[in-house]
Amino acid sequence: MTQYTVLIGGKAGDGILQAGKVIGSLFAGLGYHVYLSVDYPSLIRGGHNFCIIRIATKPVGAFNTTIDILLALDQQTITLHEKKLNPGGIIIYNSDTVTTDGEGIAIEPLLRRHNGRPIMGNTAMIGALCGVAGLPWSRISPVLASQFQKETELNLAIAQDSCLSVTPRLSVPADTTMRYPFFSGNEWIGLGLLAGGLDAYIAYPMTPSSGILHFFAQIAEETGILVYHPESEIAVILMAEGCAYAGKRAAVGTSGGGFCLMTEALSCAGQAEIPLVIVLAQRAGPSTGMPTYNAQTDLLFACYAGHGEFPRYLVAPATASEAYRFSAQALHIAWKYQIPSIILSDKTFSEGYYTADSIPDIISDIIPDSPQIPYSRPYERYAAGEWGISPLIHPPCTGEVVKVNSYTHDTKGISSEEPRDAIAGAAKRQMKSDALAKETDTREAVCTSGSPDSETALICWGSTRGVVNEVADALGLRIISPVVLFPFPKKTYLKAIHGVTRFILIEESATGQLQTLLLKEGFTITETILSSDGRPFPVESLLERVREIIHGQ
Amino acid sequence: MTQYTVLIGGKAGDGILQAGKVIGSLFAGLGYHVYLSVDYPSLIRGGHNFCIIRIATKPVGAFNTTIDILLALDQQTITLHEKKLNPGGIIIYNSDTVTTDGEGIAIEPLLRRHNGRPIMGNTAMIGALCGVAGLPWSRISPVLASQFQKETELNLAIAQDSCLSVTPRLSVPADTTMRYPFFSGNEWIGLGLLAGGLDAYIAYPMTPSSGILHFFAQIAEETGILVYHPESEIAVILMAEGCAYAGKRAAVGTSGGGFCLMTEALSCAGQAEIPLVIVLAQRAGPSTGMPTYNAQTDLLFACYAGHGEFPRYLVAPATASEAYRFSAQALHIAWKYQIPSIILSDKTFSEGYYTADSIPDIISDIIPDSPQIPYSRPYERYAAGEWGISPLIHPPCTGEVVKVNSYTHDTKGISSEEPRDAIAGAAKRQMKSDALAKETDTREAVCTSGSPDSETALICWGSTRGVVNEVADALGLRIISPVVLFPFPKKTYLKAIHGVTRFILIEESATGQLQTLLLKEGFTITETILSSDGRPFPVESLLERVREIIHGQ
Amino acid sequence: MASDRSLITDAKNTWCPGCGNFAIQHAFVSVVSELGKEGIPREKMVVVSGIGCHAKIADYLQMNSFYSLHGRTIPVATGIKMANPDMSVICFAGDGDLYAEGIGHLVHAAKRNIDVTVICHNNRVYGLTTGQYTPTSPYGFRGRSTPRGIHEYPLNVLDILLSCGATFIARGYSRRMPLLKRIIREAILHHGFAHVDILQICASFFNLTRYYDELVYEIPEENTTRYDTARELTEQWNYNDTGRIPLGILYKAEKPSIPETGELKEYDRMAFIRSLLDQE
Amino acid sequence: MASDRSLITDAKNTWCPGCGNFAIQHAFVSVVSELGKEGIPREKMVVVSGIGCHAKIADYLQMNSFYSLHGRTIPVATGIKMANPDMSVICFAGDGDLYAEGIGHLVHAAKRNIDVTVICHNNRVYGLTTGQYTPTSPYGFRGRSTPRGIHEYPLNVLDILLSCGATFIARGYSRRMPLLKRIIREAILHHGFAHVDILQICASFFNLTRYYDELVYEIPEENTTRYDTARELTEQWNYNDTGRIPLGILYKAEKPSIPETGELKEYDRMAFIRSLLDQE
Ligand SMILES: Cc1ncc(C[n+]2csc(CCOP(=O)(O)OP(=O)(O)O)c2C)c(N)n1
Ligand SMILES: Cc1ncc(C[n+]2csc(CCOP(=O)(O)OP(=O)(O)O)c2C)c(N)n1
Ligand code: SF4
Ligand code: SF4
Ligand SMILES: [Mg+2]
Ligand SMILES: [Mg+2]
Repeated sequence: MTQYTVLIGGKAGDGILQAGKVIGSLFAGLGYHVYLSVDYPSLIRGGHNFCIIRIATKPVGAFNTTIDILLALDQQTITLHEKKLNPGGIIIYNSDTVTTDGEGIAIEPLLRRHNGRPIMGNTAMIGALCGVAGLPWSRISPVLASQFQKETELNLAIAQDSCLSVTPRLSVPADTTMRYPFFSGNEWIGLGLLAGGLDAYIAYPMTPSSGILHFFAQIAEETGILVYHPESEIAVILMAEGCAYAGKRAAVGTSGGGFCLMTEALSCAGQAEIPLVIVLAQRAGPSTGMPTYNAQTDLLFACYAGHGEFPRYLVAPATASEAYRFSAQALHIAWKYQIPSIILSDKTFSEGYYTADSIPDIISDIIPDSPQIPYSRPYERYAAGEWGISPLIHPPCTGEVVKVNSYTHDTKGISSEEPRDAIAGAAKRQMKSDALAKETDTREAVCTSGSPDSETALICWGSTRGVVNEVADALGLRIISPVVLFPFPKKTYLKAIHGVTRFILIEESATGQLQTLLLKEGFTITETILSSDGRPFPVESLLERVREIIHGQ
Repeated sequence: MTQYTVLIGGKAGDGILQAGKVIGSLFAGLGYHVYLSVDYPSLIRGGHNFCIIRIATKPVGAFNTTIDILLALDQQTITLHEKKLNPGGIIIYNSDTVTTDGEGIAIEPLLRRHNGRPIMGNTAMIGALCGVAGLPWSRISPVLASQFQKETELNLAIAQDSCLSVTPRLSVPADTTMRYPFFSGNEWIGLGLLAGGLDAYIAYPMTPSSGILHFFAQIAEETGILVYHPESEIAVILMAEGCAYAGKRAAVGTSGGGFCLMTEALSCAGQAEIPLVIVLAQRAGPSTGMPTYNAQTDLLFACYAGHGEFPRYLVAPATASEAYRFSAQALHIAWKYQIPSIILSDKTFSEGYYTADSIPDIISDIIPDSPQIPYSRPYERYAAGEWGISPLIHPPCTGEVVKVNSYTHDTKGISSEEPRDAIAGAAKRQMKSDALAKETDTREAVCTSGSPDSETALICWGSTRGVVNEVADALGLRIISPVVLFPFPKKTYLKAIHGVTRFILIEESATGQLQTLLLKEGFTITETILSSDGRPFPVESLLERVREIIHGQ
Repeated sequence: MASDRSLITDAKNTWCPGCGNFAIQHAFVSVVSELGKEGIPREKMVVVSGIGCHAKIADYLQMNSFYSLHGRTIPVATGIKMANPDMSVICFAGDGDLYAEGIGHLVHAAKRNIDVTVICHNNRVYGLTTGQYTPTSPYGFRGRSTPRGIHEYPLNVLDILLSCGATFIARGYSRRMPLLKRIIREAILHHGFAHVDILQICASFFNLTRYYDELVYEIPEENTTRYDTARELTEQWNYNDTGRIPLGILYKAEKPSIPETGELKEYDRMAFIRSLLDQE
Repeated sequence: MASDRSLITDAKNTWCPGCGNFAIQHAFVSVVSELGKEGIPREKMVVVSGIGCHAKIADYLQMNSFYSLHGRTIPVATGIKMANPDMSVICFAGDGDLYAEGIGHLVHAAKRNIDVTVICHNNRVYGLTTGQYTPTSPYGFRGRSTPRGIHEYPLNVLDILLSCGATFIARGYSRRMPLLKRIIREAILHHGFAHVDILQICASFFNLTRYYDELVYEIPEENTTRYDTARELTEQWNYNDTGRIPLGILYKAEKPSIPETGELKEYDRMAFIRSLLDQE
């Protein structure tokens, strides 16, 4: 595989992420697979932000410890990252403020020539990158043009000036006609929800989930999606339940602290059978923790959150197309079973950017026609139905009343403390759980890749799959990575582990939470590689740790 | 064992529970072990309430399907409960309003004679019960006197009149000099917290935990306990954390819905290392469910509630003395390890009344001297310490600052996003978890009883132990009932199951939550007996179900 | 006028004898039947209730209902209204429910002037949990959590709502039936956030019949659109002292309200998605 | 007066250049040093912060601190004060933090007149989550969650607090240092619930310097104890229009406050428990 790693660094407020995105989109537009990882502390100006952009000829979802091109907007970027430069690597830097060796761009005079604003220094850096990469201006200018939707001409002029001012040092091929869509994990989730038929998105800002709110707020007008940001997460989830009651498909998004506040209403959705999608984007905890860093430590909480027992559907996508597919699926399942679905993401996935190689056809592949179940009159909201699923209608409905209830209730939805109604309610939930488990235990529920004959499997879920992929490839190991986590897809997992004798769990937690879920189903883990520093594993570090385990025993 | 079962029934508002309590206390005062179970729907007046009072010569914590004496304040009590009467059983009833056979008391004229108020009809019924039981007035009058703290003379006169007016039909022995303390599960938990050194109790009312709030509110003045009921459960737990920071030992109490709202702050206690005790009294869910009926469905939620990973101590007492001991212990552990402790109760236990045969000596048995760990200056709140425990001081402290923080932090308590601080924090929590697991895996952590040689064990936790005890006795089976649930007392449990080949889990849930915890530790369950109707098992029903399983295979 | 029986379910009513909730239910049922005749069909109404004695009304009304959580009527109602601006959404809340657990939602509902009606069964006590103080209990109130009396003054909720921007503020009393009907009717018809605080007798834990009967008076129907008059009225009684207690619509104003019912557009979602996926 | 460096930790300050938080911190540090000289030692103070840009002040102050949760300063502070009435407890909150997520606690803190001080860094935007509208953002505000502008009017928080029974209400501005010091000082010294709303410049997301500079004025120091004057002052500017903006202590009153510091008694817990266990 041909691949390049670009790192761009500077201060918060310098527009590092924006520049990274443009670079990523540029290469995605040239037919490359691209992964972008963003690292920033929780502050608004100053500090140090950087993006690593991995550009490759096959799908990627992780970064290396070494880089090929370093774009430095400030001196600190040099100090922190210079040592990662590969032999032959190139530094492109703002020569007004940074001293180092490489390709210096005098940004200030360049901008002055064009009457540009300071933030356009990024455009100059991007132009220089293209020049150094040896990309022909004729090939990149249309791709860049689509990236700068405001002040297009000005940006193009700056980029071109800068591009032509540097010496080409590489010759990155740009001859394909392919182009891959390139979005953040949050946006891929949003796109999947949109494709799945979402009507409303309600959220209170919380890193790393806010990107979904911003995405929907941006496209609300064009898509007719109702987008609202109310006073708290408690309001968020109950508004979503109100929407669902009135017949609109609603989703909400948050991170751990906000999710905590939603658990009472989650349980309400369980009792009252209100469909609902929650995106839970994990970050390093407990509590406020490190808001802009990663963790995979809310898995068991997501499985058991809310008092009492009720079915739920929990998925953790790890790639762009999984996010697209399973977000649509989560919505579909929630409405079909009238239960809450949880999409479990994490900082690395939500705020990383991914190209998708294949886009599932949501309408035909994922969401089969679910014909409205006919109901008998007078309508009873909780009437017995196949697999415990009652016909669902929404008010207004002439001559009928629709009563939903957080109390134990009879079939009409009226509160009851009768043992028979309590038993019937529990049985209904159990039937739904069973049917759900059966329906969702499909081939796609567990992603398997790597060497299918290896007796050693790397087990992982969520964003770590990106790096585990590369490690498994390098070592010839198998990968088993459940996407559906609850109800656990037992049959598919069992098939996936055929022939495996050694199970190495890789998880960004201190306790190895997937292990508890697996043990419950009768599966085992033989070793664990855990991490709690909030940073995704670079390929080389994980490789090292897996090697140690494999050779160390 | 000699035993009697008394059932008293009437409408909500008739004072059924109060009467039941007096009867229970009376027999406890005569040297009997007493268990009282209360059944009422969620309403204030009308409906049907009843208490079953089990009186025995050995410890009891369950009731039978049959009764010996039925006290009927209304006709519905006859309709609903008459069929449970044992052959030779006696009905005592208010002959003004109820028609049946047995010992009728014309309450209205009796009260008129003494100038009593209508609610004192209960006193007349109690007097009649004593008369029918053949208890000598001289023996019962001092015990009764201590029960009627208001209008003592009047109540005694009514009781005596009624007592002497009926024919003695039994001759219940009353010759011991023993007397057992008799309190509700909620009060036993309160007493344990009090003995353990509680300073403040903060709660928002929620059945079935409110009894603890009312208990502390009653004794606040005499004990100097700060008792406060604020605007919400979120306020409750954060006020408690404020108290803890300022050096006061605080506990809070709630049920599932309120606990949900506390989970964000629970996670905060985990990160900031704030000691805290939460009493979580389960009731039938999900959501509002059946507020006055039972369930054991919040076990896994309690284990994993709150985002991120942090140590917690979770206990589920099943007897009066366990509630006393482990509530004190929960407080002690919370403060020693600077972590949250959760006391997991349920409706049956919290609102049932129990005599205690032995009262552990809290001060010497449970709470060993924990000398203040010395600290070096300048004080650092999160300084490294043995087993990850930092020296804990409270402001004001001259020349020192005490900084606690919900963010990942350095040893001084200042926010940090450095990998090393994140790793150190996780390691600190892990060390505490390990030490905690070791310290709490003691003999008392798992209650074993029944036939020690039986290869079949009934596994249970919380309030079901009461009924499981009797079933195991009847069938010669072993009982294994963990009191400490998290961290799971693996060593003690392993010892307890020695020789057992068949494990029957009895749990009032639909999924058998303890099984998940056991599987995680490598233990198994062979069969489950579950229930979701919200009612505790009567002895006979459980006996039947266990028999079926044992003989059915 | 007798209650319209078709609006009542066959659920057993478990309110205590003498409870003020009966009057509230009766008044509401009358208004719903009346509005039905005037062209607002009951199908287009949804009742949202909290948790408490008051909330049982959801079980008793043969109407669309969402029996929600303690303190959470308002966000549920807001979601319903936003999803379908055609529905009339009425919250039945309790004073513990709404003014303690749920007060944050109330402030924000008034702020955004969401077009829902909130009816608070203000019995100034937690009924269903057997008698603790609430935010509107008077100074010194002895309840089960405060056997020695509270050391706090009650919230003057209507005065707060005026400050929050509510556009319809009314006070009723469970023993003044004609007024109750009128204000509930007006509240439902009001375009924007409407709040009705009903002094409701709790027969079992806090029976203030004599106190209220003596102090309440009905304000004249006019003049309710003036802000400063409204302020005088909300300040007149502070839920604590024995001043006179004004009943009626204390304030009524027009203000932009959400949701605004926009034109209905057709959206081609999949085309939009395809354009995004190709474009990037 | 230069800041007392001993009150500042060595944590790196990460507020944006030009942020109004610097002024608030400076004013507070001056007051703490001053009070220290007057016999209120810094050890007896605790700072409680929420989550947001404002909250970073907990890291920067070399003082007792509880860096709590988004929206939860008040219950934490209340717990501390109840546990130890000897401590001065000061909350540093944000407008998203306090007026959105935490508004319920604020209303109830004012109600119970708990003796704590709340200082709201009211930049009228969510700073740390990069620029969404808050409850005090003006009508039409465009933020990242509302790119087409909000259709809600802001909450007039000081007017609400007056209705809630707050006994000390003040407004400051991050560009009026002497006043800032005076009101923070008075707020801390006030016996009962004290609220200080500070119009704080957010240099990155909502820089209202010019608007404020033009409209603010300082009210005279006298007269702040009259309720109706206070009402006029809180109504004068509604956080939306371009009326004049009064700065200063808008209201100050005396009312019973909790906790009341009672006499210290000795309790024999174990004797009490024994008596219960024997008696029953
Ligand atoms: C989150 C939560 N906390 C507490 C409760 C328990 N609870 C049920 S009803 C109630 C009080 C109801 O009081 P109020 O709202 O005044 O209604 P009322 O019964 O007086 O009509 C409480 C605290 C609950 N159901 N949910
Ligand atoms: C429960 C919860 N929800 C959301 C967040 C995310 N969050 C962190 S800071 C913040 C906004 C802060 O705005 P504000 O309180 O106005 O403070 P500022 O940054 O403007 O000082 C939010 C929403 C959180 N930490 N916790
Ligand atoms: S307790 Fe009070 S509010 Fe509840 S039903 Fe009885 S009288 Fe009505
Ligand atoms: S974002 Fe605004 S409030 Fe936050 S530090 Fe920057 S200027 Fe200050
Ligand atoms: Mg009430
Ligand atoms: Mg702000």
